[in-house]
This record gives sequence, structure tokens and C-alpha cells, in this order.
Amino acid sequence: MSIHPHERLIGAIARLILDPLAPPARHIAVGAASPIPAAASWLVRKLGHDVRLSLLHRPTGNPFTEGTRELFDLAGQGRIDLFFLGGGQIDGQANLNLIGTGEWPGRAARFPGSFGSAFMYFMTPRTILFREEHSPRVLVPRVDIVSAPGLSAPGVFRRGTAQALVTGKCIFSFNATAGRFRLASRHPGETQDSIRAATGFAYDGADAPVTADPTEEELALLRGPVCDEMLATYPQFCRQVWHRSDEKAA
Amino acid sequence: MSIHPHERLIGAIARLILDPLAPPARHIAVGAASPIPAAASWLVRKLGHDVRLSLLHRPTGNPFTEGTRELFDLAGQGRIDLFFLGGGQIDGQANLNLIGTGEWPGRAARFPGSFGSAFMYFMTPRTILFREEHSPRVLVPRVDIVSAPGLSAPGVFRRGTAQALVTGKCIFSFNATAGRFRLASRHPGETQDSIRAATGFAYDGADAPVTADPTEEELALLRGPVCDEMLATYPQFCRQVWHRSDEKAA
Amino acid sequence: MTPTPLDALAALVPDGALLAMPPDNSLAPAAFARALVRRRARGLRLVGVPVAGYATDLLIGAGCVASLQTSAVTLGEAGTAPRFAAAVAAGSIELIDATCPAIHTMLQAAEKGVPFMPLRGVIGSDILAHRADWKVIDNPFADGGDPILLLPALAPDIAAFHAVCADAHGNIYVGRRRELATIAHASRRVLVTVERMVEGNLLEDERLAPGVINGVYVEAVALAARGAWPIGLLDEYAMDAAHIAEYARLARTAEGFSTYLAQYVTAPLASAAE
Amino acid sequence: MTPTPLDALAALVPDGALLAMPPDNSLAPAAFARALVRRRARGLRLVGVPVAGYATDLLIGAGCVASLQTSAVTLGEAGTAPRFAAAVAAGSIELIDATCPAIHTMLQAAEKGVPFMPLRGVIGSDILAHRADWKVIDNPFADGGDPILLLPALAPDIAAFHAVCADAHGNIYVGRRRELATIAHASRRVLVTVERMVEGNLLEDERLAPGVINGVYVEAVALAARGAWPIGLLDEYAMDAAHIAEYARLARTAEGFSTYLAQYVTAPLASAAE
Repeated sequence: MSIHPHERLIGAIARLILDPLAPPARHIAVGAASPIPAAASWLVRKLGHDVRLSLLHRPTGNPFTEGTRELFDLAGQGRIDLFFLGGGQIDGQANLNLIGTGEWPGRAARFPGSFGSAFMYFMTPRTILFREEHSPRVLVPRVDIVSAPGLSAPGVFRRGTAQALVTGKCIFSFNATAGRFRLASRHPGETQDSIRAATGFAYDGADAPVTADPTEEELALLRGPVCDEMLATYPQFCRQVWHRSDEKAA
Repeated sequence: MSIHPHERLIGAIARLILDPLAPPARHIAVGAASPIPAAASWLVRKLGHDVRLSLLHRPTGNPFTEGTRELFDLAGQGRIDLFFLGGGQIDGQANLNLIGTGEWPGRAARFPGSFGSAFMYFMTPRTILFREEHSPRVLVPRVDIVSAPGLSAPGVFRRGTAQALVTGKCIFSFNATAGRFRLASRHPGETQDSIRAATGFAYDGADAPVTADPTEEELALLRGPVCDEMLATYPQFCRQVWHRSDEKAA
Repeated sequence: MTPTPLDALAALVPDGALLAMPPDNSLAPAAFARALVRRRARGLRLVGVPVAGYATDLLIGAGCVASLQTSAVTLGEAGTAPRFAAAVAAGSIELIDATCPAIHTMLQAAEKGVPFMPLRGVIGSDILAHRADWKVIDNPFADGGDPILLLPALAPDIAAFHAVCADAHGNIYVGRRRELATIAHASRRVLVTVERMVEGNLLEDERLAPGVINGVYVEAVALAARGAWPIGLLDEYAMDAAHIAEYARLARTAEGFSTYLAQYVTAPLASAAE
Repeated sequence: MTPTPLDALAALVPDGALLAMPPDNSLAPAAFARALVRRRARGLRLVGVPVAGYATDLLIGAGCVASLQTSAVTLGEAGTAPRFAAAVAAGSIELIDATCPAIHTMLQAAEKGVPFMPLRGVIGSDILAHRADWKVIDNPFADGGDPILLLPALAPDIAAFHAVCADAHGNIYVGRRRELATIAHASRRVLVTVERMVEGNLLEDERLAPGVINGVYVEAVALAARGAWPIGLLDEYAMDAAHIAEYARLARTAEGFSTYLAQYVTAPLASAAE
């Protein structure tokens, strides 16, 4: 069985979670409809790391009893170390736009909305940005609408910002001091030119090594125990990536 | 069976609750360790009035799932029409002192503390003050410490204040505009002089009619269905007043 | 509390009401929304707590909605909420963007009876730039230079949701979805549909009480078996993903949406089934 | 989470800790307080949420307490808390008076991660006059002339309570006493005694989950059968009113209190029973 591109993304995110230079990730929360970040978090757990996962929107066995309010309160308390965010647009200063393009409130193209991004991005020490589509349409010089800013003025309470941006083509690390992304690795099949051409914002690092494949151990964990954990919440994803379905859930 | 003085107080409080000139009492909350106000509220219910009772500190079947916080939130929302308060000292401006006498925080004699009085007194349209001991020690010209003020400066958010003060000797009504009590009725056996002598603060109305006894119907309700409701929470009170004990609770 | 017929429950909502509903993963009142469409509700000002889904998209498509305050509108795996997207493109509804914890916080302020409540974050977001009713102050407990957002209390005229069961006292079982209690506490009137009525008093049962909303907050209850459908309800039944996908497909056009309404909402059969 | 022995749980509380406990009607940690007396805890800064009772009076009498923030101290039907009254008269503890909803509000601010939260009422009370850490501002959402109290967030170092059961994940069943969740959320560390450990995961059980506090907040759990005694525990067992009355009587004097300690708290037998 060849490596599915999603498996590569999952492995790459898991390595970002485990980055020894980043603040510790003892508690990771994963929002709704995020199978790849969820799988990466499970992989870290199944690799034996002592990390707590709070996964929203499991139909039963949800970890919370006050819905998303409890998630946001946890983040407010500083008890969530790492969260994942995406964006309809993401710019070179790590600003996120989940609201829409064109005039406010997204007259050209309306996205679903900000969800909790305008809060979570400030409250967690680390955010891993994830957006599979890597195109000039998504990675723009400047977002049309800022639903959550990547950087804040001095004095504004903020625990952290983006650690990295993971796309279908590459991984960018984010330098909060410079307010700029740097190419950290490119996925197999991509070149420095293909990435440059698909990226609307300027970034540092003309080239970078190829993103490492998941190890055999990681692949075995993904296809076994990680998939087991994901089946009930993400049946479609598990079918698509691992050709498995949950007999009970079906 | 003669009328127990507590039955008279219960009947008098029930009539105050039903006072047609006061704001409607659709929802009455009764705090802990308040058998007489609780019995008066139950009596109003058993007389057929459509009133909701929230009784705190029933060991099981408590109406709340967030403890007293839910009570205070209810009051904040304006959903509680009537509450009962007492005081180690009560003065002629209806200021309450549940904290202590002498220097702060009650060096001469410390009372238990303010509980929620500094909030509830502002939040409910009506408060019935109840203190059985009627003496110059309790009913003072000016409380040593204000745990909850009877009146507030203009602009301070406040839905109401004291409707009346019920003691073991009499009932005073409170005129919030004048900031003064007026003798409304004196209990059997009391005279205008005995009340004047036992009251530390000045009040209007030299004399007043005798407090009416509970009717036969009211007494029958008190001794039957009201006592039934009270047995589990106030076994000692029910024994003392009605010579009844709860076999199940015993 | 005697159950009200579902269409009578919907009739309790006046046109123009500020109506709060939970999202598709938290006891959304789908049958109630269909009843609102049947009663031709107009000018509703919806609040998605904190996001909105099927019921909101349906009401927007049916022309019931004047404005929507929420943090997002989504059909989950079925993607974009099509009538919402069309309404935004046409500018036919007023959209008031928030962010999830801000919605929770504004309701908590109403729950507590205070005029405002603070929230961290949000500063620098264009959401704030478009909220004239939100204020940033300097934190009075810091030594200066610590801006913090204050959000006004939000007290919906009506909250509506679909729960598991109710008793004769109007107590409602919502299980682990305790956030529904805050919506109920904050709202002036609460209308609830339930799968079934139960005997006794839910608050007297120590095992059930933690998942119960006190009837003091509840104005009326209607029976609506499978009343969350096509959304799921706790462990009672799962989401009907195929139906939501069908909705998403049909609702992509105004014509398709009309077909959907005729088949599932206004048809005599669909109506009678509720 | 493997249960810790009770005395080891008490050893996790450093001298001087800001320690929050619920009152006698809401899962008060009586056995835990006795263990703190045995470990000779000193300088504790107690928070009674929102009032205090037996456990607090015991700790004050045993010399464990430097300060107490609460809205009241009472033994309920047994009357005044005698060691508290003696300590106030002697000025031997610092007493920080609050009012019930203010305690709840300060914890809710910590729960939410905001530096303050407003509360209505209180203005004109001498409680406010003695709280330099409370502020009155003019409501920024009114047109002026609307003073409102702001309370600072209160994040206890440790919260302790006695609950029904825990599972291996540290999830705690508190039933309808949901206010315990706020205490747990607001506190940096949470130590819990329970009647028993249970199999499985309490949060996976849809019937129990509404009464469960997530183990994410919980540092350690100790088994303590009848660990609320002489206080009652939900519908598990009733308050031992005779014992509380005996305590109230003995604790009226320092000598009587010593007798009580020797008999019920520090005696080898009493200790071994816990």
C-alpha cells in the first residue's frame, strides 16, 4: 500500500506537534471537521506521548458537558496548548480570513464564518495552520477580511500565534518576530518554483528539504489504532484514506 | 389546639405575600434555615395561588443544578419576585447587618456573614424582612455594619427593597420614599408601648390593629399539607410547632 | 405543563422576534423550524449559538429571516449552507458576524443579569471593526495599556431547541448539552420540542437532574418525535447525512429549495407527520 | 488515574496555599480537612465557595488557617461556627468578607480567563468599602450615571471537594452540584476525595456525563468512604446532625475542641479509618 498524501500530511503535522523547540503540547484540542489534524494528534498519542486530546463533535462521548463554551473556557484558562486553524484566505503575516472575500461580510464569496478563531488564535501558545489547498487564491498577500490576526500590537493579551502552516504542497514555519513565513519543507513532487508559483505571499527560504515520509511504525499506527479511533467520527475519511469502514457505525 | 405563635407569623407573612398592592409574587425563593418564610410560601401555594417556589437546601430534589449560583442568576435575570432576608441588626432605614457588631468585621459580636444579601436585596422587586427577636439590640437606630443597604442613591440599579419587617411582636411596613417603617399591626399581647420600648429605631404610626389570626382554613392547611411539605427539610420545626415527625426521614 | 401542538408552538413566535437556536450538534430544533416555515414567520432575527446550520438555512431560504447573528453557518460535512450563501450574496439578510466565545459570553451576561461581560482575544479582528455595539476598554485592574473587549448582554426574545424529554413541570432533559441551560437562562421565553413526555419530576431524580433545565425558564413544550431530524439527537438517533446532503444539493438553487420545501416541509403529509 | 492515599492527597497542599472548598450542602471535603489537620498544614488561605462550614471551622480551630475569604460561616441548624467566631474575636485570622454571588462571579472570571467580571448590587454595602480589590466603574454601555461593580478574577491554587466517584481518567461525578465544575475550572489544581472508583469512562456514559467534571481539571483523587461525614453527600447519605451538634458544643472552648480533635481527627484509630 503506497503512502496516501493525507498520511504524509498527518505525519508532518505529528512531527510539528512534537517539535522540541516549540512550547510543550500537553493538551491538544481539535475542532470539528478536521480529520487530518485529529489523526496527527492521535498518532502522537499512539506513538506513546503523554498528551491529552479534546476532540470536538464526537456524536457521543464528547469530552465536554458545556459544548464549545467549555472548550473556549479551557483555552481562556490557558489549559489548551495547541489548536488547529485554517482559513479561506491566509496571508504572509499569518492573518486568517474565515469570513469571506470582497467587501464585508464577504460579498464576493462568503465563507462559513469565523467560528472561534478570533479567540483561539490568541489563547493557545501554539497554533498549527492547516489548509490543504495551496494556491494564490488561498495564500494571499493580504487577506480581504481579518477574522483573526496573526500578530497583535504590544500590550494586547496574547499567548501565542502560528507555529507553522501546513498545505498540500509544503510546510512553512512562522517567525512571529519577523512576521513572515519561511519554507521549511516541500512535499514530494513539489519544487521551489511550483511552490513559489502557487503562493500569493512573499516568504523566506527559497528552497528546503523534501518533507519526510511517515515511518513504517507511523504508517502501521495510522492504518491500525489511529484509524480505529477515527472511524466513528470520520467514517468517510477513513474509507477514503484507509479503505476501512466501521461495521457498527454503518 | 391553640394557635402557635409561629403559625400566626406564618399566616401574617402569607398575607403580606398576597398583598394586592405589592408587585406580583409569581416566583418566591426561600433561603436556607428559613422554616417560617418557607411555611408561609407553601401556605400561599396550598391556598390555591399560582406561585412558583424555589426552596434552597432541600437535601434532595433541590430545584437547582448549579447550587446557589443558579439562584443568584435567576435573581439577576429578574425572575425572582420575592425573597426573605433577616439581619443580626436591622435599622430604621431598612439597612441590614448580617456581618457583626462593633468594629469591622464584627469584633464585638460576629454574625455568620452576609450570604447573598448584598445582591438579593437589590435584585428582587420585593423583600420581606423577617426577624423573630424584636429588641433594641436587633432593631437599632443605625446598623454598625451595612451588609445590604435598604435604600440606594439615584442611578444605582435596584429593582426593589423591603416591603415589610415581620418580628415576634409586630409587622412594620416600609415606605421606601420616606425611608421609614410604619407600624402595620401588633401581635396579640403587644401594646403600642411594648413595641415602642423594644424598638431601637423611630417609626411612624403610634398604634395599629392587632395582627389577624390565621383562619380555620389556613390552620388546617398549615397542620396538614404545609407540614407534609416541610417535614423532610425542617423536621425539628415540624416537631416543635405541629408535633409531627416524618417516619421516613426519622 | 401540557404539551402544545407543534404548529401552535410555532405560532407563539411573533414576526420579528429575536430567536436563538443551538447548532446542528447540540439539540437543534429542526421540526420547529419547519413549523415556522409553515406558519410563514417573517422578519425573524436569528441568533446561532454559537453557529448555525440546517434550521437556519431553511428559515433563510423560506424568507422568514431579516437578520442573523452568528459565528458561522455550515452544514458540516455537506459543506456550505446554500440559502445562507445566496442571501449574503444578494444582501437580502442583515448578517451580524460574531465569534463563538463572544456569543456565549453575551448570553452569559444576560444569564447573570449584568449589562456586559469581558472577553480576551478578538482585538485586531475585522469582526470587532464591524461591531459598533462592542467596546474595548483599558482593563481597570491592570496598570494601563491592557485593552480588553467588553460585550453587551444578549437576551433573545425566544430560545428554541429540541430535547429528549420533558415532564409535567416543564423541566427539560438536555443531557450533556449543558450549554442549552445558558441559552434558556438568557432568553426571555423558551419554547422546546421533545421526543416524549415523562412521568414524575425530572429534577427530583438525582441521576437525571444534572442534565435537566428547570421548568422555571420554559414557557411551552411540544411533542415532536424525531424532532431534530435530519440532525441527530445525542445517543437517541444519528444525523441523517444522506438527507442533509440531499438538502444541500437541492437548496443550491431557488427552484431546488422550493422542491425541498414542498416535499419535506409544507406538503400535507410532511406537516401531518410532525 | 490511580487513587492516592488520603494523607498523601493532603500532603499535596503546600502551606500558605489559596484553597477553595464548597459549603456543607455541596460536597464539602470533610475527611480531607481532617487529613490537613493531621499533616499540620499552616497558613492556608481558605475560600468558602460561597460560604463555609464544618471543614473550615475545623481547620481554623486546628491553627491551619491564615485567612478566609467567604460570604458566611455557619454550621446550619447547629448554629454559629465556634472556632471561626473565636478567631474573629481574637483577630487571629484575616477575614475577607464577600457576598455569595461575588464569590461565584470571581471564580467565573477565572473560569473564563478574563481579569474581571461585573456584578449588580453590592454598591452601598460596607463589604465593598472593605474590598480595596473591588472596583466600581460607570457602565460603559449606559449613558452615564450607572455605577457597576467589577470583581477581579479569583483563581485558587487548589480546589478540594468530596464527590461520589471517579474513573481511571480522573473524571469526577458530582451529580446536580454543577457549581463544583466552576470551582474546578477556576482553580489551578484540583484534589478530590471520592466514595469509590468506577470502571470505564464516566464521560462516555450519556446518562452520567451531565453530572461529571472532566478529568482534565483534576490532579489527584483519594478514596475516602463516607468522606463527607459528618456532612451529607447528595442522596448517598444524610448529614449526621447529632455529630455536628456535638462538634458545635465541644468546639465552643479551646479545650473541648482539643478533645474533639483527639477523638475524631488525630487519634490513630480515627486516622486509620480514613
